[in-house]
Amino acid sequence: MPELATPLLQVRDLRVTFQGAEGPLRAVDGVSFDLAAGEILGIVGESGAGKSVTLLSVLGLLGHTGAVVEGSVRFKRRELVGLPPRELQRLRGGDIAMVFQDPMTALTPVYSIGWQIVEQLRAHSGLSKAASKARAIELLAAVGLPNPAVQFERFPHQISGGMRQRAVIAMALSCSPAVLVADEPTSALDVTVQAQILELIHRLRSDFGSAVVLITHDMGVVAGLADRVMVMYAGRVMERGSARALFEAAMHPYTWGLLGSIPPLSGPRPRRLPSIVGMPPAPDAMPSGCVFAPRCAAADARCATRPALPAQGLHAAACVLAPDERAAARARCLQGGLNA
Amino acid sequence: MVVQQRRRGPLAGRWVVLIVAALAGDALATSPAPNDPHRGGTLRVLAGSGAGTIDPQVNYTLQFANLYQSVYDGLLAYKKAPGAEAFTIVPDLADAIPKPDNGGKRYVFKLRSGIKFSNGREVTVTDVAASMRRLFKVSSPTSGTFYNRIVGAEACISTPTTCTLAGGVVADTKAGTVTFNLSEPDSEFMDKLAFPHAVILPADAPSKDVGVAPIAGTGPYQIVSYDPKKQLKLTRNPHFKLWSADAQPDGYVDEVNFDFGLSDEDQTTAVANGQADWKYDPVPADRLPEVSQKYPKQLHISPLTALYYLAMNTRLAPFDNPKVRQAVNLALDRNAVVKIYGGPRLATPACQVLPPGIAGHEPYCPWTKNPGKAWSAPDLDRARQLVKESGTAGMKVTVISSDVAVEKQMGIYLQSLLQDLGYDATVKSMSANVQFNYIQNTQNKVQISVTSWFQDYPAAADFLNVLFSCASFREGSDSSVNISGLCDNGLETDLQRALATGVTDPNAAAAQWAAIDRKVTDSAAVAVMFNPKRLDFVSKRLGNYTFGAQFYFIYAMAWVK
Amino acid sequence: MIRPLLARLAQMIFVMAGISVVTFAIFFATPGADPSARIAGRNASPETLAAVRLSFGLNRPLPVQYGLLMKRLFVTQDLTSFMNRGELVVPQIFAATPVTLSLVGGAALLWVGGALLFGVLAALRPGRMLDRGLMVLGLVGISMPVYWLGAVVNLVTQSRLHETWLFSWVPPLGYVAFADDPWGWFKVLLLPSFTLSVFYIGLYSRVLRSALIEAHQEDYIRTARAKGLSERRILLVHALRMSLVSVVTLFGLDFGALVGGGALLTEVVFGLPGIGKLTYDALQTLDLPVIMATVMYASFFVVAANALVDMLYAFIDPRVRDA
Amino acid sequence: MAEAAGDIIAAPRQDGAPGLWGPMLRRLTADRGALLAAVLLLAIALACAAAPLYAVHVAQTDPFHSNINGEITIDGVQRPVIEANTEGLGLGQTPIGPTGRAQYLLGADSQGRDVAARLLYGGRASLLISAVATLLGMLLGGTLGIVAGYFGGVADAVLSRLLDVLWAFPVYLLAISMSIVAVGSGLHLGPLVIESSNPLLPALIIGLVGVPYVARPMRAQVRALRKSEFVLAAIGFGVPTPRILRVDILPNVSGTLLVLAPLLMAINMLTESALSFLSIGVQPPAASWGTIIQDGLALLYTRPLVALAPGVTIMLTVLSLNLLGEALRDALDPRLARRR
Repeated sequence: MPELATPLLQVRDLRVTFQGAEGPLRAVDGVSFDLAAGEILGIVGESGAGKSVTLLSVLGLLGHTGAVVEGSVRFKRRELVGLPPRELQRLRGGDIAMVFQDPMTALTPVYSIGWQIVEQLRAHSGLSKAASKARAIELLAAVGLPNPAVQFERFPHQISGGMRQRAVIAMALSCSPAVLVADEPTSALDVTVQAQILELIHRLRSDFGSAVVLITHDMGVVAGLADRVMVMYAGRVMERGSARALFEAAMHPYTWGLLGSIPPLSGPRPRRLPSIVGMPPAPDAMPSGCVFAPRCAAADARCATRPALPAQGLHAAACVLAPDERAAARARCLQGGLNA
Repeated sequence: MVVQQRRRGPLAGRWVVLIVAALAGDALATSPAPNDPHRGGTLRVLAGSGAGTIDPQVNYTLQFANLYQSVYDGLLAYKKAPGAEAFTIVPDLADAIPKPDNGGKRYVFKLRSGIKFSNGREVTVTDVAASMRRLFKVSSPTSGTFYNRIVGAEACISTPTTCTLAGGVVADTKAGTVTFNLSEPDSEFMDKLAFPHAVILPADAPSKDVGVAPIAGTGPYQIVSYDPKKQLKLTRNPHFKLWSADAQPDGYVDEVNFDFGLSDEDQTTAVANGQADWKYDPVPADRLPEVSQKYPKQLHISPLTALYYLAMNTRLAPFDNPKVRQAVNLALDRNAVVKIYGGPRLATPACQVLPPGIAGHEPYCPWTKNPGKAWSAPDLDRARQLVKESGTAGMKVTVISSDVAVEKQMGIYLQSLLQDLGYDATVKSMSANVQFNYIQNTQNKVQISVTSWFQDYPAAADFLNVLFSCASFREGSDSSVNISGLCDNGLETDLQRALATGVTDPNAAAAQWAAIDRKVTDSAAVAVMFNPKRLDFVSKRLGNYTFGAQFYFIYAMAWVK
Repeated sequence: MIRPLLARLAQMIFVMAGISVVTFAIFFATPGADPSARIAGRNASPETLAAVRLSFGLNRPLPVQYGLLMKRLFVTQDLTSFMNRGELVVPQIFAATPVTLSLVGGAALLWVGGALLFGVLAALRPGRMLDRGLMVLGLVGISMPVYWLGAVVNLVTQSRLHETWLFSWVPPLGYVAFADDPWGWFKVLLLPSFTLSVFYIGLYSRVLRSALIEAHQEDYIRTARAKGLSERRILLVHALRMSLVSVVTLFGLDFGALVGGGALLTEVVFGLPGIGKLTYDALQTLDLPVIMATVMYASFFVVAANALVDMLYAFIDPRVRDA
Repeated sequence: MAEAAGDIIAAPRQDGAPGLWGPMLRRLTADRGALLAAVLLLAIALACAAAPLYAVHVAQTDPFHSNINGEITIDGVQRPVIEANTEGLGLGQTPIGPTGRAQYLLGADSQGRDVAARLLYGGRASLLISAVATLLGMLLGGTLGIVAGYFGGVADAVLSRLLDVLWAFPVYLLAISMSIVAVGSGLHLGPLVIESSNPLLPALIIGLVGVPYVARPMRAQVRALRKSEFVLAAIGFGVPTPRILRVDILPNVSGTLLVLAPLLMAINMLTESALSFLSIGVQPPAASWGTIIQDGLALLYTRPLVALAPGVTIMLTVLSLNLLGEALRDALDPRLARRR
């Protein structure tokens, strides 16, 4: 994945604040990352880490919640933050598409699947009715739906969850977007269908050449699919790097914790699965220094000030531990932190 | 809904009071030529609701008598002319008014030929005889009081279904004449033949109350449809040919719609806006100032001989006790009810039955503070004393009034008055379409009701005899005009005596009628309230407004073009 | 598609039967004065009482009486009113039906149109001035007695402002049949229909507004936004179509209240000779046969309308079509 | 959005307020509209309660006694209550208009009675009858709803069928049918005889007619509760039914009942005024807002205030009842009793 070509999406110091009952709540606190063309970026973290809000704010999909988005988001060198809504709206669905978690409620129940795909096509491409219909049927075939012409007329409640997610993906890709954001696309599906969808997303990159941002809390999904991974916790990026680097040489205690909680496929069955003690901090009770410090077995005085995430370098983590301290710290975390 | 129910009645030549209506732009009684520029258009008349059955020999209301004048004809008729001229009797279907012979007991009428009913059949003498028999078969309300002197009438009154009137009414088809034989002379028989109950109908008209199905008539208009809650429609009678402009002039308008269902308020507004041409029910008192300022030229006031009164059921507690009836008479504030009706220009307080202007009327008022010739003020203390003496305080009393605006208000006032006298009083207002029948029927046990009376023909008898004779009281029947149920032998003999002297010596009869008037007033069977005047509010476009004292607003003679 | 239709038809028939039994019970079986006196009403002469007892079979067991009444009402249609001397009742109802239908139809149109307009306008920017204003207006709309509003409308259009150009077109109160003069018919019905619909415009704009706002929180709206559709299109095509589904079910029930209640009062105030006015006139004279007939026919009409609306609902919501 | 929602509003905060009523009361008092409505309602109720005081001391008239020939002195000038018209043809009488003084504040009606005093007396009747009817409706409707919802099976089938019939029956026609029978000859329930002039009669009828408005939402909610785990658990433990009803069902349902009360009262007010307008509700000499409007119609074009004043008071009362109901519902739970 060539680092040099100007990245498709450049996010620098993105901050999203909501107006809570008792005052402003910072859901995304200084997130920066890049996305190159054709690349699959996995964003992983516990629920409530701000993964979805980050992407939703990029697309201006936060609705009327009165959220304030600061920082810079450049898409093909065009600044999106502060773009007039009409411009952003033209972008959505055309250049950046998004697929959501639950296929059961993602489609409008009273319109047929084909009709909804045609709607997106005509909103962006201005194709004639017949041409959009043909294109839609092509797309349905491309995502692996049996006899797509029939599916075209079907209503959402008439097909299974898996097929519905395929239809949603077909709809998202209808205008061959540069970026496809998939927000937990498989969480609501059962395992067998999950694999098919993931395999589909993997194939998309070659068939449609679109970059994919895959948001999930399932490390297994990320391991199998993502080129690069970004770990988020309490609205901040803890660590980023290639999938391989992360799984083999994770630098951040939180990543260690996440990796530790994956049940091993081989070797002895652990009596109790290791888990990270405690709960992520509530948005209005953010600790001052490193947000993970309260739950980090390797925490010490240095964590009082917020560690910065180094901008350069493929693999980096927002943690004060020097490379040499990591091995001991990791052992302590896995042993101490886990069964305390 | 509001419909005003009143008995109607003409006024004899002997009428004294100034006749000329102050404002009536009266026109000569003319009949429109075929090409008359005013001919055509539709007259729209408003009324609260229908007035019960459409059967001319059964219906006994002023509202429909006013309607029948241009739809049906009798042997004789009242002249269709403005003011008092309307009281002269003129030949209608008969070609002349015959002189009575056989000691005033026989009249022979020659029938005009060539007159057709609206169903196309020609009028014959058999129709005349059949109509007179039908009058008894449908037990017309006045069969017992007006036509009981026809030979054979008594048998017809007792068994209506088999009525033949043999010897009483003899039709001679060859000569085209009809002979009436009376059991005893009747100086007012001519009036009675000109009365709507004596109109001539086709012989094959059903011999029972037709309800809402119109019967063919001979006048310039025919009744096309009648729904007591929606509309009564008249159109021109295709077979009508003018035979006497005095008796039955042709009409100007092509169609007359009596539209029902609007409240008094909305009717007044409709006429004011020109959306309707005439309003049958009285204009509510609160609208009079506005109307009299804005549309003075569209208002016509005409004097009448009539009365508004409270009928008290002398056979039902608490009004079976004379003291209670006297208390009501004394407590009644006649100025208040005059105000409700529209003020002193439209009504004058009264205590006695005979209205001024009728032979035998001598001013008399016992039911007032310092009794004398005229009413001055109510005497509440004496009234309460009488109620205490009667021992009926606290009893439940229900007042029945129609839902005509003015009558409804009188009902509410009366309820409040009875409450003051110590009774547990309530008021029930009901559609005027049925109120008049309801208060007459003894089955409904009506204790006290608000009603009115316009005489049928110009004589004291039409007030005192018709309202208070035993013949006018029928147990459990809708046609029992003697509403208070007063049937007193002494009074009966006085009435018969006055009727008899009336034939020979009118002046002596007048004195006797005055005495009867005082006797009835003293019995307090009714509480007379006031003598009303008639106010007509017409639209701007309506021309040739003619008020005949006999049939009131003669709609046939009005034009809208 | 057929199965739900049949089920709905069966339910309709059941409810109609239920209503006829309830009505029969009220008029014939309510303890108190002997029903024949009640039915003969004001005109209680002995012969009339006997005639009533005979024709309604009051001496026979209740089910027989019920059967007789149903026959007279629907089969032979010879139910007569004793107040108006044997006037046939059912023909009056058929004569009055077009008036009520026109009034109710006009009101329904204004009601749906008004509710859509105000509901959507309010939901465009929730919480803003327009939204709050419309919602308060809606609340006022549902708080006014319809006959009082009718009186006020009459006061303004017939009297106070009748001369102004705004209301000079207002025709006299009363009814003009469509066959005679369509333009006159329209003019006569405009204000009464408006008066009758105000309550329902108020009610339904509020219901539609909250349905729209709720719909906006659904996932498919977020998908629509992600598809890059304009806010207006999302509101009108997606949110509104979905909200209509939930609103239509309420429409059926309130249509009943409109015909059975509101229309009656409006007809009385505007002098329209519909079924409502017929009931009102009968009330004035306690003419029971007429009231029995109007209550039965009006209720059947409402139940049928309900069933119709439910079937319309199946047409609007594909999910129900396959159920 | 699920994950994003999780992000924003972390675990719901417990502020220690007890059970259901604490937060609801706080939200209710915060809602300005509800406060205004409550105050207005209270003011109207108090004013009507004080009707006799007003009649005796302020208006100095008996509002039920015809006063056609009455006189009043304004600024020393003796004026008749029902004034004769002197201009033009000198025809007609018009009741005195609003004097703005203690006596005849809103003017007189056709009988010369004080409209303001009658308005207050009418209010007593209207409010009383509607309140009794609402109570009856809540009791009857509530029990019907709970029994049908909880017991299911035959009871539910029968009751819900009955409700279907009552619900489909146009409300006014049902009320008219019952009223006409009652007004005609009073109600003879065995020994108990209620004459037609007794105000309890319209209250009974309006209450009965209002039953479906309560029974249907109650039945729906109780059926849902019946299926919920904690009720099933209670039944599982063999807890006797009455106790379950009292402890588990009633408290949960009391919220709905509370919301329904003002909404039902609003509907009953309108029904009462309609029946009185049709002269089959409150019977004269008693008066209610509906009958006063009926009186007012006879003076509509000259003294419109006689009809307008009661109409406005009905509207204000019903408006505040509706406001109160809606505020209660929003304070309790936006999802509740969406019916009206």
